[in-house]
Formats: sequence, structure tokens, C-alpha cells
Amino acid sequence: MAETISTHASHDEHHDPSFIWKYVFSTDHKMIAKQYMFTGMAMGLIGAFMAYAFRMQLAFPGMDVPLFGLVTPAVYNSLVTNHGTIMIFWVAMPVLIAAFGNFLIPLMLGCDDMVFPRLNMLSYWIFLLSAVVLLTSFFVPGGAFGGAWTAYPPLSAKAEYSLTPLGSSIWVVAVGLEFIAFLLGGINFVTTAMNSRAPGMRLYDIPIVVWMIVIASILFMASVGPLLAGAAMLFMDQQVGTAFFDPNKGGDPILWQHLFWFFGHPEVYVVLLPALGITADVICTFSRKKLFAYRTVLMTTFATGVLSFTVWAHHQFVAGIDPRMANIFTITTLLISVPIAELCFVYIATLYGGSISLTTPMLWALSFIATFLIGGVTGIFLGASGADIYMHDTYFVLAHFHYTFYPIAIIGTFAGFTYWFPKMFGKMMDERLGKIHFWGSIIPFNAIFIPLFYLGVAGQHRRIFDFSNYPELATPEMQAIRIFATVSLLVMLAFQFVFFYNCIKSWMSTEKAPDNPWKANTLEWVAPTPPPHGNFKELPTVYRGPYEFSHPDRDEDYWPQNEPA
Amino acid sequence: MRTIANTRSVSGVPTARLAVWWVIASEIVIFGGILMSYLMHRLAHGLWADYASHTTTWVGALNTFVLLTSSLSAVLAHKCAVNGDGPGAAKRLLITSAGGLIFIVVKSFEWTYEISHGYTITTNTFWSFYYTAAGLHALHVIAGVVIMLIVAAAAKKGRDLHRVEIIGIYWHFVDLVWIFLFPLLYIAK
Amino acid sequence: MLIEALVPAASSYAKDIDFVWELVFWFVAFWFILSEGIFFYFIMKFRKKNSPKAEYISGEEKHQKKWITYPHIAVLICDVFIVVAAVKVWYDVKQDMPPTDRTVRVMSSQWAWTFTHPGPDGKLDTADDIIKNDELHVEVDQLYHYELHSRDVLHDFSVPVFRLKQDAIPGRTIMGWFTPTLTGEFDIQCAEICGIGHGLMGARIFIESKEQHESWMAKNNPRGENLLLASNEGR
Amino acid sequence: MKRIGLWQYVLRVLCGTGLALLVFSNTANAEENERGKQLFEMCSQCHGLQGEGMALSLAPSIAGLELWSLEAQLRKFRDGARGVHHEDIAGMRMRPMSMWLKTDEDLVAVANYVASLPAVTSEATIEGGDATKGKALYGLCQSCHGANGEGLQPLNAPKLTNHTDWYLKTQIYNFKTGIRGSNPKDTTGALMRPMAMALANDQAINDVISYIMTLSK
Repeated sequence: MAETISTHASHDEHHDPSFIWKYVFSTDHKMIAKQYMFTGMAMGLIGAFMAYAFRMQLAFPGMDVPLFGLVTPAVYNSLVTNHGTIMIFWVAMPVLIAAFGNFLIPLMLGCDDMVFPRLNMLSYWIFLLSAVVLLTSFFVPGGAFGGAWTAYPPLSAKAEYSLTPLGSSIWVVAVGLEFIAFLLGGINFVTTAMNSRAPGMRLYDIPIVVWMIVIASILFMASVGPLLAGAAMLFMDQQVGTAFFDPNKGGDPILWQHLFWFFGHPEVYVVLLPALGITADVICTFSRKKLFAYRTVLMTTFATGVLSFTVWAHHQFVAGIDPRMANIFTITTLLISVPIAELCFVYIATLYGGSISLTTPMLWALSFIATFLIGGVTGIFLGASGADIYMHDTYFVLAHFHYTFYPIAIIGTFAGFTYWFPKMFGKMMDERLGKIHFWGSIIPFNAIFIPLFYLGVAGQHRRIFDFSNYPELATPEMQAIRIFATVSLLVMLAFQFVFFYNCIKSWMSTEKAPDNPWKANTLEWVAPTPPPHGNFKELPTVYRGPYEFSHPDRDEDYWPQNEPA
Repeated sequence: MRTIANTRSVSGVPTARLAVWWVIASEIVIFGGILMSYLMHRLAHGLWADYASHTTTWVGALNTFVLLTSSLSAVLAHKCAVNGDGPGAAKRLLITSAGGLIFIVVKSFEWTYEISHGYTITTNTFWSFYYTAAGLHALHVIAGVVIMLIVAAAAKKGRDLHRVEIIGIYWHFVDLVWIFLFPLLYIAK
Repeated sequence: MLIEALVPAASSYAKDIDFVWELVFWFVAFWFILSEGIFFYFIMKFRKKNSPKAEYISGEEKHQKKWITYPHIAVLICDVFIVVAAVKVWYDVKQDMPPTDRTVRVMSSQWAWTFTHPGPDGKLDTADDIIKNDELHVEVDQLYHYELHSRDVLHDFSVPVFRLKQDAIPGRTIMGWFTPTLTGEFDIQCAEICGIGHGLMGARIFIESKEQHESWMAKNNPRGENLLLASNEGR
Repeated sequence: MKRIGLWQYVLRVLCGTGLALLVFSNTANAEENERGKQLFEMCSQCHGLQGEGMALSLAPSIAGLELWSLEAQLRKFRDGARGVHHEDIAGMRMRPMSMWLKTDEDLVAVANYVASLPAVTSEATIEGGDATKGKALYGLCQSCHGANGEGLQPLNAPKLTNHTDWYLKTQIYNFKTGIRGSNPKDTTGALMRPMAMALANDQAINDVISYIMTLSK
């Protein structure tokens, strides 16, 4: 085989990287993955802090929030807006797609790096720029944008309505930059997966997580265009004075909603799929089972991807679109519940006959299924047009999508992070602390959002900063529920310190992790721990699928992909 | 810097060509978004035919001709590159980028004329679409010209000849977008 | 029943919407409990200490695949029921417009609701219109059309007790209908973010009996408002 | 404010104790002015950081106005005596904001803070007003608002200097047409209505405003 690492070693010699080139301007996919991971987590902390500030306002209206100050209505709006934007675009996307995609794709496909390493670096730097741009909006006159993460015009398009003349434009620019960063990254992922697989790796030998990230990247590429165009149009409306979305001058505010949700709904699957992939890998490894019906999973995922482009208008049932359209979109929306339900059944079926060990990553992966089911089933209420008339834009919606996005962005990330931590950093994590962190996150999470379902059914609407002006919502009982949810949030946030302590402690520990601590099959565990520049001592050849656990012909219960028969 | 990953070609399509197809795929949806929005508005507003009558069809037609011609020389450049004729490819790429420049120059005169006659981007939504769609396309032309000059400079020295094909594919795409824009903005009156 | 325990159902279609909701609820509860039950049962049963060696199941063979194929068809059938119920209610509430000669005009603006009641003559845009900010007065058991406008940005006219929700769009007039069935005083909320005053943009709906409504109209002889119409040319 | 149940109070205390580690900026015992300054963050979104007003958000300058008048107007907004007319676009924006001041203490605190801000003299934006003609017309205003527009509290007449001129114009128009002052709860505003009606047309309003603007200098 021509592809040995010797070519690479000689290549490496003439640039012995200095600190800056190794850690900052790195083109190494693993370093870029870590950069994405830590930037995403830092943004996650900022987003969580925002949640803390506005949840405190909801529980104790008018209170001077410790470490934050007074949450005025304008500040409240900008907090909920940016909490949503950050958590989806600057946490879920970079961590799930970019960080795990960058780290896993070359390793799992058995190659040395991405096909375009410099493009990869550019993608990260544009992403970082976009994050900085977004955060600057908090320090400009008028403050940060406060028109919700959906940014419906005319509110977002005109300064006299939003009262944030600069904040709203900065928001649009940041989101646009972020999309460009992920377009570049996505092209890299897809091309790498199509062209650079290890010799012998057929399409059905690719680990599900790689498939999912690639499909997610394609979904993203296919859906983000209209919104990028829309963002350009919105920016022109704000700054140049065009009238794309201004009804008084012949524009149409509903157009934005179509452009936004044409992207916005597939976006849910863009972040969902990588999390599902991570879960699949973790569940297979820790139940020592082959993934149930690999090909069905793949086909179902494709079907979900295609269907996800046909459901967007269920976000607009009561938005003034032609009411006849709602009937079509009710059908497509309920149809998409079928493949998602099927994926859940597959995961449950995978557990059957397994030999399950409840390690920290496994706990996270299992809780993903358990909680995502709640998010999934509550979506049916909202997809059914008749019921959505009442539920639309209530806290029921809010609780529903937190039950999808929390499993995706938080649980999925922790499952992947704890599972691949040994490979990323070369150290094992502390299991006991990991479990404390797990229970300390998962119980308060449910305690936050189950009450919010109740509040939503009781008719409480979103994005209202203080309910004491609504006599029916200002009852002491409902206020008590709000306080309960907020206290749960505080508990959950407090437990995150356990995680950071665990990370630092494990990272500092002197004990090195073995190359394949979980006895898993996929190629990243073949590489040395942590993988050096160039990843493998000798680039592997693949002989079988990724989930050959407990094969009857073999004594050991795992069978690495690169081991000859 | 080339990685081993970059030299592999499991799908049979060279990596760079594969990537440019994906770039084009994502660009198609961007332009698709604008054009769909334009069409929806156009169908809903009969008035727009009147606004559109102020565009100058023959200028648009001239530009169409220029772009199509430049695409032809991009094809010829590719042919040279396949035969290993770097300087020949560079020459033909220069002709293509000259076509792109002519397109931009014609466009700037056209816009100057229109703006000085009071048809600015804020006049009404038709003109907003006109300037936004054509402006975004013009940005692609400019980017294409710049990249093409870089590729041509390398090709002249016989380096990176595979890039001639890549920039050619991109240029055909830019051309194709104009083929959609021209009838929508100029002809449909 | 489930929703009514929290929010009274005060319109003719509120119970239909609640019915769809509950239909979904029971279907979903069934699937949720079933799958979570099996899920946790498997986790308990196939723990490493109980089953040290895992089975090798590809899931690709027909007799294995049926375990996901059958439930998936069953889900599809449940979906059909839900679609039928949802579309039927949707048609009644949003597509169908039962005729009536009572219309109220709802004008939303940053950050107030302006309700134009037709007054004793039952017609809008006449001298006896009663214009009220943040107060909507309607008579019980009467079919009303509403005419929804917005002055600036998107708003959403949401009356939880009616289970009614509709966005207001500047530049468009959106028509809808409701029939109040309970007397009392309830909340109206704005359900679409409309700027910094969004959270304070509440209004009240007063559903009155025929006598109460008539006396309210008599009391609100719209003097102040109409002086304004007369003096508008001074601008 | 709403009465708080006992166990809810306990929850609050527990929560507060939990946070005690984090609390560095406890304002519970801070000066009233501190509270007013803090609350003013809300107002500054529209009225500007120094209360100088912002035409974009239809918010007039409020800095340095008299305390009594600021307080009275805030109460009117909050209690539904002003800003409830459906044509009062700026008023309908202000009314919800005033409802944010839930207690009288907060209301007074923010009024105090605004009154303490240095008064601003804004540029004239209305053209075509004749200050000399306006001076003659001002004779009527003078009896309540004073010869130099300094206002007279016993007559509930606020000072007219240091206002933005477009605000004065809108208000005169509003009084004239009954958008303001016709609400039965607004007893003091009702007094202004006949006075505003004395200004026959647009030109007269512009003239008198031009004159008032000269008083601010």
C-alpha cells in the first residue's frame, strides 16, 4: 500500500509547529474540532447565563438579578432572542456538526485529515468572527436585537419598531457569517466522506454517526440558501431602505416566514441527526450489539431528510397564510412522525438481547432516547392543525422544542463528549463525577420543562416578560410553578460545575487512557491515543461493518473494522 | 498543503470537482431563494410589468452574449489544460476574464443610467429585487474573474492545471444564473 | 376535559379543539408509555450482570424487521385518525365562515388593542361605533365575525378561553369568527412578539348577557370618540 | 403588588440564600435614586440615555422636567387616563411601559431620577413658524404656563421649556382633537382642551411653538 505514514512524517518535518500554529491557526482536523467544541461550549455558557437571567425575571418579576441587574422588557426580549439564536446556531451547530464532524469524519473513515484542511480552518475563523460579531451587539446603542430568533419583519426590518437600529443588523450579519462558515465546513465533510474513505470501506461500512453528520450537512446546504438570500434582503430593508418585507411599499412580511422556516425546519434535523448518530454508536458499543437494521436506519434517515423540506409551514398555521395550506402541511407533518418513531423503535430494538453496561456515555445516550420521545410525541399536538390553533406560541411549544433541543444539543453532546474524551484528550474521565453530573442535569431538566407544558396548556404565551399584567396567568399557583422551574434551572446550572471540574481533573491526571478503552470497532479506536498529526501509524484498511459486536464466530465480543478476518 | 485524504478518490470523481459541484449546489439554493421570492411577488403584482419596462433589454442581451462567449473560451481553456498546454489555457482564461470584465463594465454603465433616471434600489420592490439579484450575480462574476486570474497565472507556469476545469465549471454556473436572471428581469414585461 | 380544568371553554368551537387535543393526547400517551415501558424493561433485563453475552442480531432479516415494521404501520394508522380530526376542526374554525351580521374590528398596534364595536345599529363605520382600547365587549351566544388589522408589526390576537389565535399582518385584513358561550371576563394576549411592549400588550374580553351588553352600549354613548371624527379635518 | 403566600416567601428566601454566594451587588438597601437610575434603563430604550428624547421612537425629551408633572403624567399613563385613545400612537406605546412601574415607590423613584437629569435644549425641527406672531398667541398660554414658559404647579401647568418641538405640536393637536384630555379620568388634561382649541390652525400652532422654542434658549 502506497499510503503509509512515512510520506506524512517527512512532510511533517519541515514545519515543526510553534504554539500559535499548533493551537490557534491549526489546519489539523482534531485541533479545529476542539476549537469548535470549546467555542461552542463557551457560547453555551453565555446562552445558559441568559436563560438564568430571564428565568429569574419570570420567577421574581422586577427583581434585581444577581450578577446581571435589572431585566427590563427590552433586555428581556434581547435575552430570549439571543438565547435562542446562540443555543441553536452557536452551540448545537458548532458542537454537534462541526466539532464531532471534524473530529470523527477523518478518524472514522481512516484518513489523515479533511480533504481541504485550510478551508476547514477558514470555516472555523469565520465562525469565530460571527460569534464575536453577535456578542458585540450587546454593547451598541439601543442594545441587542430583541425580535425573537425567528426575526419576523416588519419588527426586525424597521428600527422604529424594534428600537434596536444597530442590534438587529448586527444579528443578521452574524447569522449570515455563521451560515457561510457552515457551508464551507459542510462541503468539506461531504467531499471527505464521499472521496476519502479507507480502502475497503463500502457505503454500508461507514459508521452511522458519520452518515448522519454528512446527511445533516447536505440538508443544511440544501435549505440554508433561501434564508441567506432572505438575510441579505432583510439587511437591505434595515440599512438601505428597500421594501422586500414592508407591506406599505408592496413587500410581503410573510415571505420572510417562508424563507425562514424553509430553512428552520430542516435545521431541526440538521442538529438532530448528528445527535442520533452519536447515540447509535454509544448504544451499540455499550450494549455490545450490532445496530438493528443498519440499512433501514439509513433509508429512514434519508426519508426524514427529504420529508423535512415539506413541513415548514406548520410553523405558520395561524400566521395568516391561506388556511387551505394548513391541511397539506398537517398531513406532511404527521407523516414525518413515522420515520422518527421508527428510528426510536430501532434504537429500542438494538437494546434487545444486549449486554448493557451503564457507563456515563451510555446513560447520556439512553436518556437521549427517553427524553427525545417526549419531545417527539408532544410535536404531534402542534402538527395537528386543529390543536395547534390553541397551542401555537404557548409555553407548550416552548417546552416541546426544549424537549427536542435539549436532548440534541446537551444530552447528545455530553454522550459524545464523554464517549470520545479518551480519544480526544488521551485521559479517562471520572465515572463517579460523570454520573453525578448526569443525574444532576437530567432530573432538573425534566423539572424545568414538565411544569412549562402545564403552563402552556393553561394558556400562557411565550416571550412575555412578566405575567402579572394578565389576571388569569398571575395566580399564585402559576407563579409557584414558574418559581419551581427557575429553581430547577439553578440546580441544573450548578451541576455543570461538576462537569467542568471533571474535565479539568481528568485532563490533569497523569494516567493515560488506553487506545481502545470501550472495546469499540470503529477506526478512531485503532489510532494511537491521542491521535498524532496524521492520525494513524499506518492508514487502515477496512474489512467489515462498524457494529460487529458479539459475533458468534469470534471469542471476543468486538471485531475492529480494520482487523483482517 | 495536500493531505492523503485529498489524493483519494473513492467515488471516482476528483475531489476538487466534487467540491465545486457542492459549492454550486448550495449556490443554486441561494439564487433559487431570491428568484422564487421574486416570482411570487411578480405573480402577485401585475404592476411590476410596468416597472420592468424601464429595464433596457438590449443591454441585458449584450451582456448575455458576452457571458456566453466567455463560457466558450472557458471550455477551450479546459481543452488546453487536458492536453497539458498551460500557457494556452492561461490565454483562454484571460479571454474569459476579459468577458467577465466587459460584463461588469456594461453593467455599471447600465446601472449608472438607471440610477440617474431615478430607478434606485428603494424605488419599489421590483427595483429592489432587480438590484439585489443582479448585484449578487455581479459579485459572483467579480469573484470568478479574480479567481480565474489567479488560476491563469499558475497555469501559465504549468502548475495546478486541474484548477482550470474547476474554475470553468464555476464560470458556467455563473453564466447559467444569468440565463435565468435575464428573461426574468429584462424580457418578461 | 383536560384543558377545561385549567382554562374555561368559552366559545362554540373550544370543545372541538379540546377534543382534537385530547385525541392526540390519548394516542400519544399510549405510544409513549408503551415505548418507554419496553425501553426501560430492556435496560433492566439486558444489563451486563443478567446477560453477560449479547446476541448477534442484524435486524436485516424479515422476521426481525417486523418488530419495527408493524409498530410503524400502527403509528401511520394513528396519524390518519389525528389528521382527519385535526383537519375537520381546522376547517370549521379557520376555513368556514358561518354568516352573521355582527362584526367587530380588532386593530392591533404597538402596544395596544383597539376594538371597534358596531354599536346599537350593528354596523361598523357609523357614528355610533364604540371604540375601546384594550376592552372587547361581546354578547353571549351570538356569532361574531372579527376583522383583524395591524397598524405596524405582526401581532397575534389570542383569546385562550376561545382557543382562538390569529396573527395580524400589517396591510392585510384577516377575517374570522367566534361564538362566545360563557359569560365572564377573560384575558386576551398578544401571542406574536411585537417589540419591547409585547409583554404588556394584554386586553380583556367581556362576554355579557343581552341585557348587560345593551346597558353597556347605552352607557358608552360614544361622545368623546366621535367629536374626534368631526374635528379630524383640522389636521 | 400581589400578596405573596407564605411558602412562596419561603421559596424566595431559600433561593436567595442559595444565591447569596453570587450576590455582590445587593441593591436592597440602596438609595432611592439608585433604584430610579436602574429603572430608567427601561425608559432610556426610547427616551435616550440622558432622557434627551428620540424622534425615531416617538419619545419626547423628559430630562429635567418638573418632578410633580412627571409623576402626574406617569400616573395618568399607568391608571389609564392617558395613552388609551386609539389614535394616540405614541401614548399607546408609553402606557404599557408605565405599567411596568408596579409600585408607587418605583414610580416616584424614576420620576425623581428623570427630574434630576440635566435639562436639554433640542434643535427646532418644525419649519415655517413665525415666533413674533407666536408671541401674540402665547398670551393665552401665559396665564397658566407663565411668561417664560416656566409653568405653575398650583394650576397644574407644566413648564414648556426644554421640550422637543414635535412633541409640543403633537400634544396641542391631541388636546385639540380630544385624543388627549377627553378621557373622564384626565381631569387636568380636560382644562387644556379649550385652550388648545383657541389655536385656529396648523400655522397658529407652528407659530406658538416657534415662540416657545425661543424661551428654552
